[in-house]
Amino acid sequence: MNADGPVVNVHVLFFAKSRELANTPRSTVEVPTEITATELLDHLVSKFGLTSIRDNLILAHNESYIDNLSDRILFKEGDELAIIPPLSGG
Amino acid sequence: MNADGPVVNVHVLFFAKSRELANTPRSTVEVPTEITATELLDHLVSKFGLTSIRDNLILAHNESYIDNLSDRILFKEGDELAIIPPLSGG
Amino acid sequence: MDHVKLVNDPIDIAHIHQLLADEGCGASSVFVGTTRDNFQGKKVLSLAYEAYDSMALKEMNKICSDLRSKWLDLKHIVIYHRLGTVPVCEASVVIAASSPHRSEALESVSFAIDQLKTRVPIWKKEIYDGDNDSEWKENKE
Amino acid sequence: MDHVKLVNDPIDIAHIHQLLADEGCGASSVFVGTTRDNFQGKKVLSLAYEAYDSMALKEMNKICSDLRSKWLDLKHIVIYHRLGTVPVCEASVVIAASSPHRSEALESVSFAIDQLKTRVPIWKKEIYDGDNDSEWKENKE
Repeated sequence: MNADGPVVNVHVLFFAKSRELANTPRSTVEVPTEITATELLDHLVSKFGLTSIRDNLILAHNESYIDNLSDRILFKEGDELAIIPPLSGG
Repeated sequence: MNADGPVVNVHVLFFAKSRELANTPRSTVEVPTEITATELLDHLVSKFGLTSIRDNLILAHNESYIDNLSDRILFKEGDELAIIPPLSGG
Repeated sequence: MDHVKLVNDPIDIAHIHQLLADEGCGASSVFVGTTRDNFQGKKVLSLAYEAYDSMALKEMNKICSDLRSKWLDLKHIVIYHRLGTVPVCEASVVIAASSPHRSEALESVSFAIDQLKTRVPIWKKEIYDGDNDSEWKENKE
Repeated sequence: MDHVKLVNDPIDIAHIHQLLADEGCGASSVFVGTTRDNFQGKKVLSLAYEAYDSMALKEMNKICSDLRSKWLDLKHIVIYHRLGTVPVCEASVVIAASSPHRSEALESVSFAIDQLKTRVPIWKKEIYDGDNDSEWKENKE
């Protein structure tokens, strides 16, 4: 992940299996103000030990799903990012 | 209705509007042991004053609907026949 | 199990949910038909149901058999119809089913209420406010 | 009205039926998801749900909006999901709707449970008997 440009702190939330692997429900992470979802996911997977479940994860930014991993995300200080393993509600 | 041949007594049940027009919930009626549904219906409509609702009536013989007015019905003594106006259950 | 009944008192919906319960079931679907206070702009004062009881029960049981032959995994089925005067907002009919997975419960209940309205010999009479005559209702197809 | 909730206690089904009641409604449809005691031959000892609460409520409310834009006559909608440990045979989710006529209530509820399973950030973990590992479940499409 390229941290040369401007960075902000975002709150990362971990759920279900990702929380068990990361061993925490949340963490504050410094991220570039602009980054593709794939790069971001790769960074978080590596930083928090989520490799075994990487292929099934999606992300939510400020409570909206990121539909395409090729999307560019624009972050502001204090934004919320969630690691979303496959759903099993209902 | 041709009552020259053998006849039996059947119990005729009237429901909803047909009961109000016939002014009774049931009546014992003498019918031929064999008759088409149409002939039977015509006879009952005329005998019990059901002309105003004739076109929407169906019959049930021993708790089974008579699907076709051209069907021949075979009656035994004590059989049950019901006059069925359009349904409105549920 | 099939639970088929004609009742004269208010239908106990919590009881119906209990009839559906089963450790092997992951889904229940419940349809409730309730009485409305209006029809084509006329205010309904009250309405009452009557049935050809023995044949109504026979047809309701046939509906249960039909459901089980189309949806093989259904566990419990409930078809209750109330007769007599039913005040506005109260349940006149409840059709419910439980199954391991949701599609069977949902589809069978929807099918069953359509079947009930076309096959079960039950009639409803509505009494209206004002100068409107009371009417024997007729289910549309 | 839309009634959307995450709860930690047993869901009161009679209360939900009351939320649906309306003199203008002739139909209510209620779907109840309950916990089963088995999965692929393994006995389920217990299971627990967790949620991304704020986003789950947001998605549940979006589902209500979607329902109202597809089925214009819906009156009341209820979406309740229970969190935490849910004993076998108890309700984990209830989705319900009321409307003047039956098709809207029946169709919208069926659509809504499909939507919930694909969009609402809630996860279920099952703990099995014996040597079987516990598992985070995954909804199939």
